[in-house]
Amino acid sequence: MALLGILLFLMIIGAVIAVETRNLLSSIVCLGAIGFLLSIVFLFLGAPDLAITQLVVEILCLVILIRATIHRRVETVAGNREFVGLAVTVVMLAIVLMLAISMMAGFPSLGTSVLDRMAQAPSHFYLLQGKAQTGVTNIVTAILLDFRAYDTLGEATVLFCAVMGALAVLRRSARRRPEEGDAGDEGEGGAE
Amino acid sequence: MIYGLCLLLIVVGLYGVVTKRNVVKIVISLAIMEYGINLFLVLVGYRTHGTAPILEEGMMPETLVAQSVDPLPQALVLTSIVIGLAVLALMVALCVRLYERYGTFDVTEMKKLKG
Amino acid sequence: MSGGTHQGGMSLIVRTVTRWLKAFILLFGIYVVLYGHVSPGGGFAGGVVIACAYILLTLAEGRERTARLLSERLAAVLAVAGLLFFLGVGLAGMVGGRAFLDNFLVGDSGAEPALASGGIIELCEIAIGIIVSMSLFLAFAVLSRFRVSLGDGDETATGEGGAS
Amino acid sequence: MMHLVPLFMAVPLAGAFLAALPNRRLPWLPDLLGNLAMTWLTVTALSMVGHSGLCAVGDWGYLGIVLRLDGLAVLMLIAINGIGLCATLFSVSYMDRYTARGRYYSLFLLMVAGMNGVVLTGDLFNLYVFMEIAAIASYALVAFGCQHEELEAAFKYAVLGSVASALILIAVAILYGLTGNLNMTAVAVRLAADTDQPATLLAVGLLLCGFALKAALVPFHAWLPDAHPSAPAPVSAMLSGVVIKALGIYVLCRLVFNVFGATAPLLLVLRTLGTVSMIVGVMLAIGQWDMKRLFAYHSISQIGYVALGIGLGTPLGIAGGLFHMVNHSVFKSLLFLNAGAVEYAAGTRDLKRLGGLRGQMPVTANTSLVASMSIAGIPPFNGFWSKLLIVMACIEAGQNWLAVAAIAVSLLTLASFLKVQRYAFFEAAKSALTGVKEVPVLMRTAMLILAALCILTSLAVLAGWREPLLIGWAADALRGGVFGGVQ
Repeated sequence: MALLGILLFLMIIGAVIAVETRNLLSSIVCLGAIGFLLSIVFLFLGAPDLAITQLVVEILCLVILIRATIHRRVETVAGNREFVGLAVTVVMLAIVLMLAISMMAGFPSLGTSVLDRMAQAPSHFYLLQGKAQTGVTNIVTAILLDFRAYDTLGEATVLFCAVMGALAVLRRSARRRPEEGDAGDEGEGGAE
Repeated sequence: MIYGLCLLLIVVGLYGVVTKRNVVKIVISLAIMEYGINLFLVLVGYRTHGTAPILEEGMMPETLVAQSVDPLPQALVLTSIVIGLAVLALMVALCVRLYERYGTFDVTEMKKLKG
Repeated sequence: MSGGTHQGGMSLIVRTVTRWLKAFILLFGIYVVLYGHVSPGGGFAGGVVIACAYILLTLAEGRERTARLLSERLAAVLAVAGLLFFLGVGLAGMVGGRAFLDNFLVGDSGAEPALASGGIIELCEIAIGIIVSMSLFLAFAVLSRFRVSLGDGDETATGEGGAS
Repeated sequence: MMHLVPLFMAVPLAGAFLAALPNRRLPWLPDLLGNLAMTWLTVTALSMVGHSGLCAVGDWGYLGIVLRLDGLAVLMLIAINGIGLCATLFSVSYMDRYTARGRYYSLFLLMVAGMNGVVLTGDLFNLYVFMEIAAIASYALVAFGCQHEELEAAFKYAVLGSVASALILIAVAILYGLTGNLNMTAVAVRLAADTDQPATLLAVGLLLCGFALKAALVPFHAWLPDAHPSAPAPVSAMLSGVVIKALGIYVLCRLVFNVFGATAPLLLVLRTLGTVSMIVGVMLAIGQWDMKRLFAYHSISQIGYVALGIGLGTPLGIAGGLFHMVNHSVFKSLLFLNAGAVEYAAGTRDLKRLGGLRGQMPVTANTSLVASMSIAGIPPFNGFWSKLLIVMACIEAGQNWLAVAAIAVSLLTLASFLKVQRYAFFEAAKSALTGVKEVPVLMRTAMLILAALCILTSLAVLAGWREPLLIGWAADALRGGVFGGVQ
């Protein structure tokens, strides 16, 4: 548990640096460090599937972000707002955080999962019957692609949707010139 | 305690989203928030000294129930990681296009919108 | 379009290493996709690994050469085919009054886990691997292409990639 | 009928995937796919009237994901797909202005699939996933024109939308930790058994903030006036007409009534948010000169009416709120299509540069008049009846001040729309606009259908003024409480 705390602490430090540093590239590298630490944390928490996925996704995130920022003016010009606004924001967020933590007091403590508390929870069924019902031994895969396959279809669609969106946003010319358009399009139409 | 730190991570991301004036910084802050939330979900499913929810060779399902961590949050996080990646890709595309239009990543220099 | 040093790819060493590495990365990605049901991994992780292989290729060899192996058009068609296949598997479950996304192929429950023991799971796993890898490759390709089409007017480009 | 329910997601998804295929030879194919899919969806949604039940995806029952169809879901499905059909009809000609038609229809259908998924799902995490599909598609559609403002608005929308999604996901995680379930009914049962848990309150707060952001209720409305006007007109019509409802108000109601139970403090919060949005939205709208921007501010205000009505918690209030939600979908999408038609024909939507379009664009002018009178609450049109129901409900519940506020806001709305009518359609024609012609036939058809609906939906009160046609059934789903409507 102490190890987990230390890793989390490192992640928070990384997050603060990533948010506050003036150089965009260092910020991206810090994000990569946080993602890598998160991957290790997942490994400790008994989630090797997540550790692998987090790791490869992290690499891809870095590649995309670096590709987007490299050769562009990356220095952060206006880092922050004026001091008063910033102070107010920080205080507000601190209050929200304190409130949230105090409300989490009644939340089941870490380490007592749903499996320990509720005999009726679906997770019990997944672990007990997962292999018999779906034929796979990795229960996470069984949930992902059988019990909750509908979510996974949605997830693949989200990815496709974002890529379609990126293609749409990055197309070379978004609007047709008026003269290429069809009838009913004369005048100064379309020219913005 | 651990939950508190995890929430702190999310709030740091939120802080970045609210205060930063650089579009890429905002995207990075959102990604940090996303990480915090993924971690939170996995923590919810964690069990002290839990093992991975994978049935080893010759293992009875009952043993798995007794010692494994909760597999459902992991499946959810897997979905959430991919959604996070998708949002990031789209937002980076928006950033790049914004840069092409304005020659900068700085929000304060983008003032075409009124109000 | 084919302008200058930075579109042709990176140095000879990087390109040679990539040529050897890409097959292994691809193989590893395919392994992760196929064996997700018995070990950690699965369609998503494997798909990202496969996408990374092609992205590495693009970074090292340049866009034109990668396009010979995998054009954006082909990637889009494959991604859509994967999605339609997934959806089709889901709809096929409905045939005969069963539920959407029903695992209608699930095998003998007592058998030892083999490649095909999960019924539709394995099929969907492969479909997801294709969807994820192709979509992400497409996203990356379009991002890097957009940079080229800009002509880098206001930038003082010094060469390609952070590595050089 | 229940076995058809997954097709509400599968059909638009299939259409979206096919429309996204690279194709140069058949430029009309995306149009066809989009309209066919929306027609099928509309017809099927209408045929769902009277049916309710559960549909387990993957046949796992409560262990997997359950889709639930009840009165409210059917009402929303009809609204989403009907408006969607009008928007795709309108798009056929309107999208000539833009390139990448295939991607447009693909994103449009994905947005529809996402909303249908949100409306039908009975599972908290699945709700999040489909909400993300709809949200991501709408971010991209807002940026579809790739102009400065559009990209900027889309970015702002995407940032705030992602923050909202993040808050919602934390809340889902907390609820899962507390109850061990993701199924809404199971969560509701668990929560009812275990009250006084502060963590539940945290989850409720996060969900309220998240969905209020998606619904653009007032302290959370900053993105809407930028995002809605920036999109292409049919998309604006969808965004203002159904997206803020399906992703915002609908889920808010569903969770408040069917999961957490409509407690007095929750209803008070909903009511307050609604009243504030109603007043602030209309105040901000008055000074606008950009047609679409003005309409967007009115969306905030009208959503406020819906939240107010439902937040009263009384049968009459809920019926009024839901009725207004449907009516608002119809007239607001019509208004946005009108603005699109004006922009298409005249090249601008700045009220100061428009004028005298009545003669040149009779269909647009007349349909816009109908829509304006509906939104302002002039008697024969649908907006009047729903606002009347809400005002009556306020008085019935003893909230006289809220009734006064609702009437005052309605008057301000009227003033604001008189301005639109006068500057855009009535005043003397500007010389720059002499060449303007009426828009193509499909765009006119879409506007005429919606204008007819403005009158037809007002006939719904004939079925029973306290609970207009279908609305009573939908309200039952909410009033059914924790186990809402479907067993």
